[in-house]
Amino acid sequence: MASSTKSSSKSSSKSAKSSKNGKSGAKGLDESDVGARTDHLELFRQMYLIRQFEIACGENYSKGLIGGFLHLYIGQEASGVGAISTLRDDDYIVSHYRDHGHALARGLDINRSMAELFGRSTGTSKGKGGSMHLFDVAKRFMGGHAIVAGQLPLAAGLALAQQYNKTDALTMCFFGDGSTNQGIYHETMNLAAIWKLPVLFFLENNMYGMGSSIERVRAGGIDFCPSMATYGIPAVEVDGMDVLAVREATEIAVERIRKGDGPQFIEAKTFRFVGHSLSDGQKYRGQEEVKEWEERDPVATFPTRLIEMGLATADQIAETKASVDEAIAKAVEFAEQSPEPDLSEIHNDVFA
Amino acid sequence: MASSTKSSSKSSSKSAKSSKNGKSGAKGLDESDVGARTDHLELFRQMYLIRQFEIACGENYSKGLIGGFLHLYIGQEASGVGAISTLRDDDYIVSHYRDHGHALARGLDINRSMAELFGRSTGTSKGKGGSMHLFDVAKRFMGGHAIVAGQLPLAAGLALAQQYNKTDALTMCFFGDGSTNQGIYHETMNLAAIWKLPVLFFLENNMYGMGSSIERVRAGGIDFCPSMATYGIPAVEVDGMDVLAVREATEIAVERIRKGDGPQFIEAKTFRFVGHSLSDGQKYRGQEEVKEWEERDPVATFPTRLIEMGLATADQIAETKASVDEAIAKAVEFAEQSPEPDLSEIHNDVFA
Amino acid sequence: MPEIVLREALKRGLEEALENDPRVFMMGEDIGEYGGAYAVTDGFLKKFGPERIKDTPISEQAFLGAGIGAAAAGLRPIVEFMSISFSLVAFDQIVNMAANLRYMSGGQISVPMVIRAPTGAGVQLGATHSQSFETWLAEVPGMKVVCPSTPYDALGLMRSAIKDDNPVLVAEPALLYGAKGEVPDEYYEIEIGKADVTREGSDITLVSYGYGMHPTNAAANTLAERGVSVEVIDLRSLSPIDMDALVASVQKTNRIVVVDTARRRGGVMAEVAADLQQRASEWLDGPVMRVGSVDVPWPYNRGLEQEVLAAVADVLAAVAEGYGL
Amino acid sequence: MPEIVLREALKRGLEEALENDPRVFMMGEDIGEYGGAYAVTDGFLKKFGPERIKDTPISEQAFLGAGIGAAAAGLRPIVEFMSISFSLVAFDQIVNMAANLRYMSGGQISVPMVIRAPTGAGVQLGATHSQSFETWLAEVPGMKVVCPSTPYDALGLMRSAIKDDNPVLVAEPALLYGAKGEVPDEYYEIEIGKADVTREGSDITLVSYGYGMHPTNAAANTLAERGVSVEVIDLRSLSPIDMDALVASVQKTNRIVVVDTARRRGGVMAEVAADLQQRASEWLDGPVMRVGSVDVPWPYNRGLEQEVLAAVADVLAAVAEGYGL
Ligand SMILES: Cc1ncc(C[n+]2csc(CCOP(=O)(O)OP(=O)(O)O)c2C)c(N)n1
Ligand SMILES: Cc1ncc(C[n+]2csc(CCOP(=O)(O)OP(=O)(O)O)c2C)c(N)n1
Ligand SMILES: [Mg+2]
Ligand SMILES: [Mg+2]
Repeated sequence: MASSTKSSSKSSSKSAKSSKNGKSGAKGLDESDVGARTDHLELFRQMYLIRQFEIACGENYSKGLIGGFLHLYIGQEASGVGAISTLRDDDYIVSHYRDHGHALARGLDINRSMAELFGRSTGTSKGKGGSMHLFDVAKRFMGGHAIVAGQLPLAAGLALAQQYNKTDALTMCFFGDGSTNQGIYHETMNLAAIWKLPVLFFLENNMYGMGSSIERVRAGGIDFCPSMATYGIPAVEVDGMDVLAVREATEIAVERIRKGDGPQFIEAKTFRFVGHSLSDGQKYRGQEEVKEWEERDPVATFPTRLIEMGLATADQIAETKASVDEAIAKAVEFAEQSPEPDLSEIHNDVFA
Repeated sequence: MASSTKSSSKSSSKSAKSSKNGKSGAKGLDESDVGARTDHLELFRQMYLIRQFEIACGENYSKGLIGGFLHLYIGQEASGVGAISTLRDDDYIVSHYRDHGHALARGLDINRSMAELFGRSTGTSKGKGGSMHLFDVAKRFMGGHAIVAGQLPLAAGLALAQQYNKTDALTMCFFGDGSTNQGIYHETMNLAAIWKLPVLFFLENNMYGMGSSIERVRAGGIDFCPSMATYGIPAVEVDGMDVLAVREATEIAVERIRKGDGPQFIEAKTFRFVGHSLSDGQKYRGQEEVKEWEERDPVATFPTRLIEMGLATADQIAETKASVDEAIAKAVEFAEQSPEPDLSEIHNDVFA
Repeated sequence: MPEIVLREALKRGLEEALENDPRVFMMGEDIGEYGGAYAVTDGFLKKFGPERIKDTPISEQAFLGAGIGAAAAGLRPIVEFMSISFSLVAFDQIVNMAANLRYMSGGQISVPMVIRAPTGAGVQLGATHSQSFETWLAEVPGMKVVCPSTPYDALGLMRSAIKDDNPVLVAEPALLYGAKGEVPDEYYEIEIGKADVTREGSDITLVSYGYGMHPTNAAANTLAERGVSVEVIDLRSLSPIDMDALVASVQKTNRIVVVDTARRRGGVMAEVAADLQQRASEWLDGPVMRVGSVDVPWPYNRGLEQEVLAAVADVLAAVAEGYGL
Repeated sequence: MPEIVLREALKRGLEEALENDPRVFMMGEDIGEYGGAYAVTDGFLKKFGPERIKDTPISEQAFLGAGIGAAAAGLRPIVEFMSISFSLVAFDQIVNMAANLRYMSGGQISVPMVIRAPTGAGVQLGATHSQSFETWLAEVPGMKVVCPSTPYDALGLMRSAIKDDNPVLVAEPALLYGAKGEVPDEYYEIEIGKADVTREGSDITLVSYGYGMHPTNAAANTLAERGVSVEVIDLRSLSPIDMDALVASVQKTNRIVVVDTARRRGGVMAEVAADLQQRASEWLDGPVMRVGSVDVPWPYNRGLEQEVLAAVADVLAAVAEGYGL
């Protein structure tokens, strides 16, 4: 796949190098530096963590321990993990209601994240936000937003503050294909472009917005990069099932933003293997289509690739899985055993 | 000017001809057929009428006889007149708050239009709408809308009805450059495109949205046609100071729509010689820029061209002007002498 | 009488209109291939085809606005918001276009459009998805707003809404789609603007609508057990509000409690209380007691959400506080 | 004390903040090169530069939303709508983001943003441009809303709004930009949530805010001439509303009329009336009389518009009807 080849070590180190020319506050992008440039096994760990977390969520939703709407990230793990692995601690992340993957890739505590879904007082939002509204401001993870495309100007505004404060930090904003049909998306693109805001617009094109294939509801078809010409925003498409390709493309965009080039746009072609939410019967698409994409499941295929590339051993993979499984089990336990919020909590956090 | 050459009689008659292949209900586009294809002197008459109407409005606004905001169309006459001259009686027109020109080109009664601005009971909206809200449903002139870009989906909906009813009528929608920064504009473009609605999006790019030059507030710069690629909507730019060029370009677009090709987009480059509204001090632009455009004033230059082309005599021009001047004077008189609406009118027209 | 759920009642009303009036068509997100977020339009695409059951992009401003245009041209669109919470992005179109067009045009334009949307809290959707913006739209001149609490009302009101020549919002309580009730096979309509005295009594009047009827009816039952003769009124229509029916009831009972499961502050019941205490002051033995949900954003946690939601205990407390019953 | 117009008072408050706090910046349509639609920001671009005085595209959703983001990141944006009527296209951002973010995040995020907008009818702008959506925003938990009626209040409230850590809407009555009043050179603030007893009296209380203070004060003068001792209260803050001040006044006067030049139905004064009749029922000698503009879209014609607008005659009529004074 063309996009995978982009992630050769040659171009990686090149982008790493030019990144070091940045401001002194910027961390270097060394392969061994987990947190800045996460290593390969860590990428797998995160994808697997997200997958198992989502599976556990689904189970507990069925048990009635999680309420509201539940939108799982299953199938899209490579996209968020690859993208977020390129960020610094002082960068902001903004997500939509399908936010678990982004939150976990950002390193949100899995116990507290699970507790939030269970609505417990130990949750990231003390149980007030739920699945669609994960927040961790200490980690600069600015939510979890449930009005389609409503999070885009928030990201622009965070980026505006970063620019106003003359930092080289940036804001990464996730959104889905369907959200591009909201007017606010276009308003935000234009605003970010004319003000050269340090924002990375990261489109996760999973081909459907709920039951609507993007082909059916978008005049411009399934490819979004060409439309960015209208805003003069550099745009690149990447294979969202390939975590290394995503990381590679994102690194380049991130670097450009830190240099002051203004907003960048990445379209990751990806797929959710499951329904839009847990109440979706998926009448609108055939199981063949799902199967085809499942063959490229990043969580299933990446270990083989790692082993082939000599970047991890089968044992390491197995160990990683085992420790993640244990952590997820503990997270569920933590959530289940956490107290419900006190009823007086309803009055807190309305005003600062 | 390149666009002017397009309006040669050769291509004119060509478009006229193919139009005759349309549905039987459609009027032919014969040069002599005022109403369908308005003749040249009539085009001048309309432009001059609008100019004089606007001048009279300005005067009466200063006298306090017209209230609210007053947005004049002075300088843009060629655009609206050329575009609307191509329409049939069963086509709809939708406009924004700078609507006098469009209304008059559509043939709204000038007495009742002036009376509306005076807020009188004889006005097109019985004095309830005012300058920004001219309506004449019998003439399928569907307003006058004062929320920037708010009129766009209305036009799409009218076109939807035309399509639903299986007619070959269309809806022409006017809007300004600044309005393209409203999200609803993009939503409507996409909707019209995926549903192939019979709507002609007519952008009057007068280079400014109030005090904001479009260059400053739009990432895509001053030319809009390229951006239509996103929606797959055929787009053409035309010299909005040249009434024949506008008519020519519009005829082609209209014909395509009647054939079922879906939405079309025309960008007329034009200019308002006056402020945004009568309270605008125009601090944001130099008078040189205004002067340069004024040299191409359609109302001033078109008569010379007509005489040179042998399409009208100086006498005819003079007669036309005299009769328009008289009509405007009468319209002001009519408006002034019309009664104020009865105070009980406040309760009417809230519900059907 | 056969019993059906409220979802079915709505469905019947829509289906009928689609069958009988070629001007009627529907638009909304995922109403077609997906079958509707709450399955109200399930099967419609197959039955009526894509020209009349229009799946839209996630572009509430554009498709609601297109509905207005189509209505202005003489069609009778039925436009669905997946949630009333999402109507907010299209509020300008509703308020400034749908509701104002007739007036601004001096009566030249009608907008015979129905807007449908699930409304209300109670299913743990959190702050952005649990709101009740029908209370705002009910304040807009030119709009009509109805909100059914039973399958019978849902069908009767939907029929009237579709026949009305004005923009009508049908706010559908999300918690009630599965609520059962009797619906006759014979044709009937329910007049918009008329409240329904669902229970007659002489000691106190309880007023509510939509999902609020549930705690209200429960409170009435409890009070009845205590020997209090309770009159219960379902507003059915939030605009216009049938104030005459409320005044008439207060003339009889001299006591009234108004109940809303939307937030207490502002909204329909503030208007009802403010108006009623002025109009019926000579008959009232006490203040118009107002019950509503707590004035905070909707929390996700189930316990917190239930704590915020107005409930039967709140109604009984208001009855006790206001009238010692 | 020096006299200035309300526009100047706002300008002073904004200028001060821009000078003293580098986190403060402004965004809005034509606030820079054009100088502001109502000239409030005239000269600011030159003085503070384009990084702090940001002219925006006509994209209310995006720039209001960007203000929220900037505020969440610790800046203190002041965002202008050219008219409160245009806030409607950005309502989702205000309600679902600005007001909800703190709650949804469990208290992690603050949104210290000021939204400024001219509001109200009276200058013949017609149905779409004359509305008063501050009455809706005042119902949203998490939002604060103030509305000054004098230059003194405008400056004092603007200072508090900018210092507040929550989203605060400053609704500026468009009819009052040129209204004169005394403003001291010494620094002062006006606490948000506190009403102002602008005139003390013992027979009846009149309550209003913003432009409504004009017919209210005129009515008070007329009543005073007739020998009635009138207490007048300016709410100043529409959220929170200082109900305690109103209750205290009613305890003294036992009579109250509430006045709004926004539409009568719903809104701030419906809430005030509904709440007050419940809280102060034992002290009230009659109903809370409510005066507001007629519930129709705003007409363009001057005579019609004035007929719709609540005026001194309406206030006097309500006083007479409710209390025979
Ligand atoms: C304004 C608005 N309209 C509708 C919805 C309901 N809704 C929630 S998610 C969704 C689909 C969004 O699709 P996409 O942006 O592609 O993201 P994905 O779910 O595929 O990740 C819809 C229609 C909403 N939340 N907000
Ligand atoms: C939503 C909204 N925002 C702002 C305004 C105020 N406003 C009225 S006209 C205008 C400029 C529009 O410019 P453009 O679309 O280019 O049209 P033009 O006036 O040049 O014909 C603005 C900002 C409005 N009416 N509606
Ligand atoms: Mg999608
Ligand atoms: Mg313009």
